[in-house]
Amino acid sequence: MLARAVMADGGACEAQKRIGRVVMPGEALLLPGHAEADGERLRLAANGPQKGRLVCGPGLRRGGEGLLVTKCGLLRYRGPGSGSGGVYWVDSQQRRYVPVKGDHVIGIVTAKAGDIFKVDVGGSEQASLSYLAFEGATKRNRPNVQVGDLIYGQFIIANKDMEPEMVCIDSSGRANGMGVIGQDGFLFKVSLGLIRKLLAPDCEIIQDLGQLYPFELVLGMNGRIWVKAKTIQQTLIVANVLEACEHMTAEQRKQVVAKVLEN
Amino acid sequence: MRKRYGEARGWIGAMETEQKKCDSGDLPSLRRIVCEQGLLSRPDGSASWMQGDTSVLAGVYGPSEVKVSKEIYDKATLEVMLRPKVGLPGVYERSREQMIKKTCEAVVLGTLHPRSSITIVLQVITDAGSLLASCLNAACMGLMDAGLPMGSLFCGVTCALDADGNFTLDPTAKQEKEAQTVLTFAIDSIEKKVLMSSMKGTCSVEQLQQCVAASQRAADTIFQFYRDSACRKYSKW
Amino acid sequence: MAAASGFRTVEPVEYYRRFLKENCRPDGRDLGEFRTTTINIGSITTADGSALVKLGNTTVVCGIKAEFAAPLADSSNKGYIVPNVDLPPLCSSRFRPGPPGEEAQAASQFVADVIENSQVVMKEDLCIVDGKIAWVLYCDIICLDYDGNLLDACMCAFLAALRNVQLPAVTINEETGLAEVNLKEKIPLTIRKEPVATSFILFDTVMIVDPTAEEEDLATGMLTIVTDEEGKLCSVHKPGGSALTGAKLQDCISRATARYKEVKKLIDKVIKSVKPT
Amino acid sequence: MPLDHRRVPGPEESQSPLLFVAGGAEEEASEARRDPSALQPLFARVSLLSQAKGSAFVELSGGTKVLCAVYGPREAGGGGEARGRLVCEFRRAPFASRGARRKPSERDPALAQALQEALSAAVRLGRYPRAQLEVSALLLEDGGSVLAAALSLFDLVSACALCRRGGEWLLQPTEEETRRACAQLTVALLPSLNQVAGLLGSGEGGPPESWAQALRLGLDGCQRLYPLLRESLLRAAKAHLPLRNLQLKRGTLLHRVLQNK
Repeated sequence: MLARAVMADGGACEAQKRIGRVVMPGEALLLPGHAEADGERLRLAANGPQKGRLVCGPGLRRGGEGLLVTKCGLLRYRGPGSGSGGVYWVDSQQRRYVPVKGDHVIGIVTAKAGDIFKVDVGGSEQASLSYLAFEGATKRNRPNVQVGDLIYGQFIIANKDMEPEMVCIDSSGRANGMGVIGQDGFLFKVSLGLIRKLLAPDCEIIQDLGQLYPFELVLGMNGRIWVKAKTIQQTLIVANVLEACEHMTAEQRKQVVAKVLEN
Repeated sequence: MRKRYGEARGWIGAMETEQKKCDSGDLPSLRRIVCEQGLLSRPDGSASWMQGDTSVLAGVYGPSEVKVSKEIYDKATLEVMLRPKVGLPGVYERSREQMIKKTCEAVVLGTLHPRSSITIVLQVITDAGSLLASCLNAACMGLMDAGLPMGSLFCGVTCALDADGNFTLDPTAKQEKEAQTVLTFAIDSIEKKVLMSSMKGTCSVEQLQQCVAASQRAADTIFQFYRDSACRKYSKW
Repeated sequence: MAAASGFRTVEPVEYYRRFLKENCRPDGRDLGEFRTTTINIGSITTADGSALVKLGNTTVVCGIKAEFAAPLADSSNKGYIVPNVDLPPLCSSRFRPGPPGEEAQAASQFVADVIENSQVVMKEDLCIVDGKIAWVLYCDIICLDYDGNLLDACMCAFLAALRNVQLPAVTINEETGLAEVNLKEKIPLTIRKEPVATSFILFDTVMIVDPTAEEEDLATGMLTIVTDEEGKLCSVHKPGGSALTGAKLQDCISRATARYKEVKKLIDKVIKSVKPT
Repeated sequence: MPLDHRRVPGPEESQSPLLFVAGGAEEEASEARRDPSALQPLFARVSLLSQAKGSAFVELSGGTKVLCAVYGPREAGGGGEARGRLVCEFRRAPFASRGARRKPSERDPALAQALQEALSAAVRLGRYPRAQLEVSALLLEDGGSVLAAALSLFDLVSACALCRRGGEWLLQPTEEETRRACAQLTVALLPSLNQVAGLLGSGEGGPPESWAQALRLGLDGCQRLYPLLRESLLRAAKAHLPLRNLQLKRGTLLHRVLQNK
């Protein structure tokens, strides 16, 4: 296996050498030449990191001379780009969602309380959603949202010390695909890692599935997927294949899709 | 067609368990370790841990909603439930729960998830010696699988001393019964310090230090196993 | 003064750290200093043995009642020792009425573990007739005032009460096969070992002995060491918390050995003062 | 009986050795005649627990030892009531009584109830809206007159127990006397107002006049106890003059009583 050479005790080693490999909590990663990085913990999605500053993403925290790993997973890195000094993060197979500002999620409305809806997003606390946070909503023109409805929205407030808050409009007040998700269709849960994989640009899984037949798909960063195809049977097939993708290699997946296509 | 598809899933399912299982082979001085992560679908993280014939199943939930009465404003509320193989948990289980809980609290970065709850449920499947150590290991693997932020890892090591002062690592139930002293430690992965210690029987100070040193060495093997197991889990990802 | 108490309320940890920097504690003690320990034995006449221990404010009473029971089938020559720690709502506002909570249960198990480990009293000594009748010692330890370091106080009260136990003489009536108790003749228990507990709290890497309740709440870990007269360890109980190196552990053991002598002397003195023989 | 999973388990059943005392019968205690209206010497201390808002310890020379603590006022659960709530708990230590050990889970709802009734008359609960005051009493050793001792822990309320034997009533019976008594009566009194706060009687007491006589005797006993308790409180109050505000509700109550006079 790949990690035999590295001491299990996580004796500090250079972050560069560990990219793409499994890192374990407690491991220290050295960052040569990034000594100017401040001790502040920055989120991957933190708006506008200063030029040249390294961002410490999920699963990592600053400490010692570099980064400390807090989650088990694969170390990822995105090189310096426009205005950013590069990003390190840990890709892990987590199932429980923790709200992050800017994430698009699928929530279930659990209660109406005055001017806000309470939405279950799978985190430790229910998110709040104002009835004004829908496209075209005004004090008079309330959106038609019922308890039990599915909501596709985005977090505008998400930090550990505050109740998370969702909206269904973008910064220019447009729905941009967000809002109440229509009737029927099928909602199910997968691991957060799979969602991230599916959301990656030109994801092979989606392309493979696209060969089967047309269907609607909503992916929430909180591990929830909503699918709707022409018939219930088709919906279930898509859902089942997606669920199974969790543990399949690309080869196996192609086989399964081919099998379904045959019929 | 639906039926056919069902078949396909069954085949995928079988393959999955086979691939996910990680096997330590025969490690020097420790019994054979087998661990499988993420085998339960309901909890946020799960692990089954076997060392020798001792087997413990861990399910981890969190960070999830917390009861108002147990809410802590600046950190997560951690709870451990230890279920014996048969019967209801008693005072013994409660005291071990407390030990495991405080060990986990020392490594889990609870301040990152204030006002939430983290629950670890440990179900004893078989007890064939070194149970507390197995529980600790299962809990750590479960926490890792749940992806909860941790400052370091920990592992449990049991050490048995016989009347002549010879020690056995990872003793079986029989060895434990015959031993004069049975010591269990939780060792952290960064500096190999002692996080938890529990003792049955009496021993001298020198013997204690000997056992600490031996456990620290054994911890390396277990941490390497943790890593191999994680590598295997992520290899096909 | 008012500013200091405000500081204490708002930033208890920082307040405490300032003291630690000067190697002392808010109550004026050194890091390695115990609070005044007083022991009073035999104060409860309805029990067969009793002791009241005060460790600073912490007050614990242990009453032992002896009864007859049939030994277990698989250990026919053994009696029973049943220790239970109770933390009633009376001792601190943190405890609610009802059955024992987690802390009380953990303390009960700790005392039970130490009894088992150290063999304070051989259970064989409690047997009256093999397979038929044996003594059960119900050791009920009740905390009256909870101000930290419960385990030390419990162990101390338990040991003192055990030494105070006077069991009535028992003979077996040949004809009826029943036990006959002679209340006039009392026999003390045979105590094999005298385990004494010493508790520490960890404040990151600093070890502090005999914590108050306030200190325990702020601490990042706890450690209890139980030693006997031969300097053997009867328990090294560390339920998680901050990590500890072997060397630090050694320091704690040395402190525990010194404490052993103090407590042993105190108990001996009290026992002697009660029975001037 | 269901197994108790929260305590270290012992054998399933056990008997008190007193049942096996050679000679069978109880030792015949010499019965000293005593003045029926005599009180047992009483030792009382207040504020001895560091954690409680107020606490007291009373010991009767007969052996009875009772410790009592008051916590609160704290926020009461449930709806907001205009009056505060008084929650009383009465526990016996498992080793408190002669004879068989009690199961530790047993509490004494009847005594707690009596305690509560007597105290609610004394505490001005209206002063603590939506709050809960908790009173817990722990009996360490039972030497008779338990309830009375517990009650006398609260400054306003002084209490006396009596027991009837044959035709006459004895004040503050010892445990021995209680066992042989056929009727018992506990009287609690608010001495400054001269009102009875609690009364608990049991057993066959005979004709009403006999009860009336008992009550008189009890009240007399209460009045005689009052100065004793008051003195111990005052002593404590003086010792902790700067702390008087903290000095439990008992301290403030005492104040009010003195003002009432």
